[in-house]
Amino acid sequence: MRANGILPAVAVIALYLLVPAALGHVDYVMSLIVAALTIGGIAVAWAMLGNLGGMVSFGHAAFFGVGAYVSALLTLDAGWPVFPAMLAGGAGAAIASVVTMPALRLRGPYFALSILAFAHIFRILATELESITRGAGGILSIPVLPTVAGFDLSSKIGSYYVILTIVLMAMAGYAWLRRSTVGLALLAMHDTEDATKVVGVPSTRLKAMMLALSAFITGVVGAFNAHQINFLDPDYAFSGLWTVLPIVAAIFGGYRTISGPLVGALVIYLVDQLVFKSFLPHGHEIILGALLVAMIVLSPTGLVPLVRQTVTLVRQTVTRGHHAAA
Amino acid sequence: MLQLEDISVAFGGLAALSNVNLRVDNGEFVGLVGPNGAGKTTVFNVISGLVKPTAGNARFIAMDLLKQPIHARARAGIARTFQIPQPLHELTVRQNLIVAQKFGTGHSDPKRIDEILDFLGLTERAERNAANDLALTEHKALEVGKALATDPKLLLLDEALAGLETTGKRQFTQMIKQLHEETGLAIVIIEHDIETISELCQRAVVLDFGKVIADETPERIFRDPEVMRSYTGERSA
Amino acid sequence: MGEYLKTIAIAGAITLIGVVGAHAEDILLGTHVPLTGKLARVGTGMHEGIAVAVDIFNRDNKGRYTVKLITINDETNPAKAVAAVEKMSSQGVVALTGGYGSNIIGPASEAANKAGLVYITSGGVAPGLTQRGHKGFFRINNTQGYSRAMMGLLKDMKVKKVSILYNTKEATSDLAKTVDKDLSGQGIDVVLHAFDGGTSDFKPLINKVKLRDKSDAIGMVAYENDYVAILKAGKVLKPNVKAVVGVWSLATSKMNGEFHDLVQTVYGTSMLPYPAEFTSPEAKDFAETYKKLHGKEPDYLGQFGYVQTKLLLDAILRARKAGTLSTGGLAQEVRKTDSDTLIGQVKFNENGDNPLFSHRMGQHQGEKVVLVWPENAATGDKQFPSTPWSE
Amino acid sequence: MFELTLQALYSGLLTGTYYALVALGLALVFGTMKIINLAHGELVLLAAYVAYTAESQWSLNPLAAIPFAMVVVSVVAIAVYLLIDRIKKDRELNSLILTFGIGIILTNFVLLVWSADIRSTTTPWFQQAVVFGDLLFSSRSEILFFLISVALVGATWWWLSQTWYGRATRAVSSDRKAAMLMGVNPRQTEILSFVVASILATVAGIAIFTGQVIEPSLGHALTVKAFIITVLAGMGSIPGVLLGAILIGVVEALTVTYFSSSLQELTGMVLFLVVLLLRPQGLFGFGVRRG
Repeated sequence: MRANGILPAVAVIALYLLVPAALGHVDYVMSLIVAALTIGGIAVAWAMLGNLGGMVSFGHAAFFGVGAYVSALLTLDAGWPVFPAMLAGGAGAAIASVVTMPALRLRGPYFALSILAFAHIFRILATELESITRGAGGILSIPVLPTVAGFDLSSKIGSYYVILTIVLMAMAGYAWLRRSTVGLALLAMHDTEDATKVVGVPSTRLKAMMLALSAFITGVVGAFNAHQINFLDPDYAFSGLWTVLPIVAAIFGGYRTISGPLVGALVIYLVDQLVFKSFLPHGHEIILGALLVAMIVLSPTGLVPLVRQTVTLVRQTVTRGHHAAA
Repeated sequence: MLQLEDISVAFGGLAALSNVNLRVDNGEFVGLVGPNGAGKTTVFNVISGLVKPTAGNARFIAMDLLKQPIHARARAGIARTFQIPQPLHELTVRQNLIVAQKFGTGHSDPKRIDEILDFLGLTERAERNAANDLALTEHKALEVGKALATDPKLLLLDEALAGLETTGKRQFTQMIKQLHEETGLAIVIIEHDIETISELCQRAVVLDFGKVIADETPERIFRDPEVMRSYTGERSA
Repeated sequence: MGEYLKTIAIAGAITLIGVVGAHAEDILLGTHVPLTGKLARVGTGMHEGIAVAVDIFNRDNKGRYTVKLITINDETNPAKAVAAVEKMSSQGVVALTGGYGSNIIGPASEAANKAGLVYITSGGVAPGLTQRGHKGFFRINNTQGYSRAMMGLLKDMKVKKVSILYNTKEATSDLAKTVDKDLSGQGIDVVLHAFDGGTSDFKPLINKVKLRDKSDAIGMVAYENDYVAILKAGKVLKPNVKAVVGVWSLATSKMNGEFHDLVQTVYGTSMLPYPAEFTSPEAKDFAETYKKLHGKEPDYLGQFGYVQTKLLLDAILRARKAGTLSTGGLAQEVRKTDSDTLIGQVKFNENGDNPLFSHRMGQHQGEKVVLVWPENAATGDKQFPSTPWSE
Repeated sequence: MFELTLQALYSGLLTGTYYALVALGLALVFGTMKIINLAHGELVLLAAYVAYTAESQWSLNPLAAIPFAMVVVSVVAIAVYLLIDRIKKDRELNSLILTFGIGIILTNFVLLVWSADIRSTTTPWFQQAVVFGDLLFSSRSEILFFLISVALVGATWWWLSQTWYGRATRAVSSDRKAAMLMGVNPRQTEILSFVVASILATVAGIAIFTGQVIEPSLGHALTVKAFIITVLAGMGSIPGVLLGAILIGVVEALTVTYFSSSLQELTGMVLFLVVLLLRPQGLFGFGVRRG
């Protein structure tokens, strides 16, 4: 029990201090870590929706893209500063999620795939509504992250801190929500929705709230990506990758835990880019698919619970060993 | 307080309930009996909102019941248990009650939860996982606990006693009786056992093939040979 | 398994050559191209040309300089392209060549700019790329050059009305709109038809061209799969047009071989005829080395990859000799480029663009691709009027 | 305008029947197992690529490649089934993610083996025009697979409703335990439905290879299309698949004719959402789970 409080604190300190100290000078590794955290942010938002409310989405790219576009256009066309625009990007994604809310009435697979349909629709709209979005040509030279108190946040380390903070704040909010009564009700809805309804839980309203929250976080991450890559076009903003990778990451890490999606994203993305890619430069996504399949078949709860179980098991064995020795 | 008028339910063309009328007054204890498949649980599902009737009206206190979503009915004071216990997954016993109380009443009252736990003999089990770590009797008790935590005016018990062995059943019956006497709560119970019905209820309603075929005191009902034929005929099959 | 395994093998072989010739001075050159994803084909094609340029350079400078090429697959993903540039920068590359798709080149060259590296490409024609004020960014081709060729050919045909079918992707819609503007400026009627990349049945669209537009020619600004699907629909509906004109990836040996009947008398941009009739010594050298490395006839993608890399390597050599390679003199040397290449004259303006760039048009004629525009580069007469479905 | 509309309806009808062929296998597996196989489009694509190899390497007519492709696709489909069969908890959603992963594997497998190049048949016969009254234009491939598709929808419907195996399959889908009591082996019937779905996927793959252009990333698009049609049909309704597919085909073609080709996919998606939200049981939700 004690370890539960200390471990996250140690991890957070390591992420803020040790990682930049150890790797800050290796730009490309930092780039990969930033990209992994970006996936991690979406994965947290995706898993939150699955864990609290039992909704599986196959179209989080929709919210990512809306967040990216709103933020990019506000900074470019309305002269907004970057950070408020990023929040507005999140808000935009949350508003976009309201459009998708009729889908909440649908059961599992139907909901999952109707969100995918929304992602397609948003992509086509981003292409067609040229006067607003600048069409298929996309947007070049999106403003970079600002310099705050002399610290250039658009630098590699700067953007690392920004995305890390976004992801950790999302996780902290998620952890807080899960402990709340509303969170408990949402947690229970996953398997026993009728039973929660008959004790007075307005399940559709809570699900809608979760969807909006998940969309908001995804939108902020999308906005971050726009200001970090400084480029946007409909295909990129609404790319299926923003859906696929977070799902793989969350499933791999364990989507019913709070740290699982982030751990999954870091492991999957970094191992994929640094290891798999080097011996299978072309179809290395095949390994991601295989991992997803293996995880569902062998350990549907994911890596983090698996590791936890193993640690507990080892600990018990060790303790028992001590007793035996004594 | 509750009034069902000409309620009909059909599943894919098959009539599950036809023109059911049911009245429950304040503080009443009503038994709902009938053979398996007669539509008893469907009546509960209509009242709690899990099933939409194809025709008919329903009022609860001053409210047009059928227009209300499920959670609003719970909020208005209708609570139910499930025949197969449905503890809220992933939560502890206490958390089950916390959620029910918060959403059923709109406020939190930890003392009241301790009382309910105590009343149902679940205090020792409060921190256990509700879905995985309870015995059947405890699951049944938790079903009632969740319902009580919403501070109901009307309690619907769906075979709350089924599956319990004799001692457990006796204890449970006494507990429900005590509950009714102490709180004056209106209760409807679905139950097969004639003795239990006679002991608990002031009135019994008999359903057969989705129709109400009798609505009287238990003594008179169980003396009616026609009712008993349909009743026991099904049970021995 | 085909092409990309070969690419890896070649990349590996080049590295090996570098190791063997260890006494010569090593120069590291970086490239990132898409070897997977939607752009895998074009990325692989460009990379083949880059490999040829490196091979020729190493042969010509044997014992003195050895260029080692580092290749990273960017998977058509901007974030991965940026990481690739940063990785190669940390490995000490002197410059970067390659990149496909403006959406990839944009962020990647941004990263190169931050790292102070020269970036040369032919893989993205978005006008915005050369308007960012990067000192080290160079591009040998552009939308105008494609538009110029398409317009020139259509003007020669004296057509009055053209229906242009274009994919709503970034590069294709950009080019379609430029062509529209250019043609309208010449008094030619243009009807634009946008279509989504997923379109598989073009009959309703071709029928509109046939019955409503009644155009003299069909223009296609799209990709290989679109061309094939459009031409299939054309063969069924047989619209009464005099010519079918496309742009990139069309007048190629591959299309001629794989979709022979479908592409007959269709036009597309092409720098070389097929089979390549190489006249200049450089072109012959290129073609032979290409065949040696990849076992096939060179195509336009290889050609562009080769030219951009060759110009870069020439500049690297000049800078190295002047001793400015390590002191940031490379960009200046590239800017001095003024040479007649396999894709025509290349001379960069202050933005790093090549305003002289003008493409050529080829036509599928039997087993051949014949250059038909401009006149001074033509290797034969165009068959006109003619379409794949005319008798 | 009349001629345009007529051709649009005709094109939409033909495209629709080919969509139906793609969707049929997905609908069948859904109808019998309540599982959406998100790798279905990839199975279709796999068949198309086997036909490509048969044509380009062994000079076989694509139609003659059908038996061979059928074996390959069936083996893969059975492997998919065996993996799904290992899921213990929350089968509906876990199988969705599982088959999604298998889709990623297959797409990249195709990329590794056949490269990213586009492919299509080189047999000219398929591409020749068939014209009716100088008004309705189509290719031979389209006419051929129009007939095959209608026949297969009929055959699948007949199989499900008239044969013992078909009825057993439906029995398993409505009540697994009751079916077992009747002497039906549920795993066997489920494998059978996967094999039948593979046969349908194979024919669909050959239709695409002869009528259109294939590339490795096409599989996912096919799955999405098939799912949309299955929803329009009403999940599990076999005749509904044909009607839903034709509806999508016709609406797409009319969108091109009256509006713009770039809105084609949009109208399909919007139609899908409208039906899903307003009529979740599907437009033609008859013949589902009778009795």
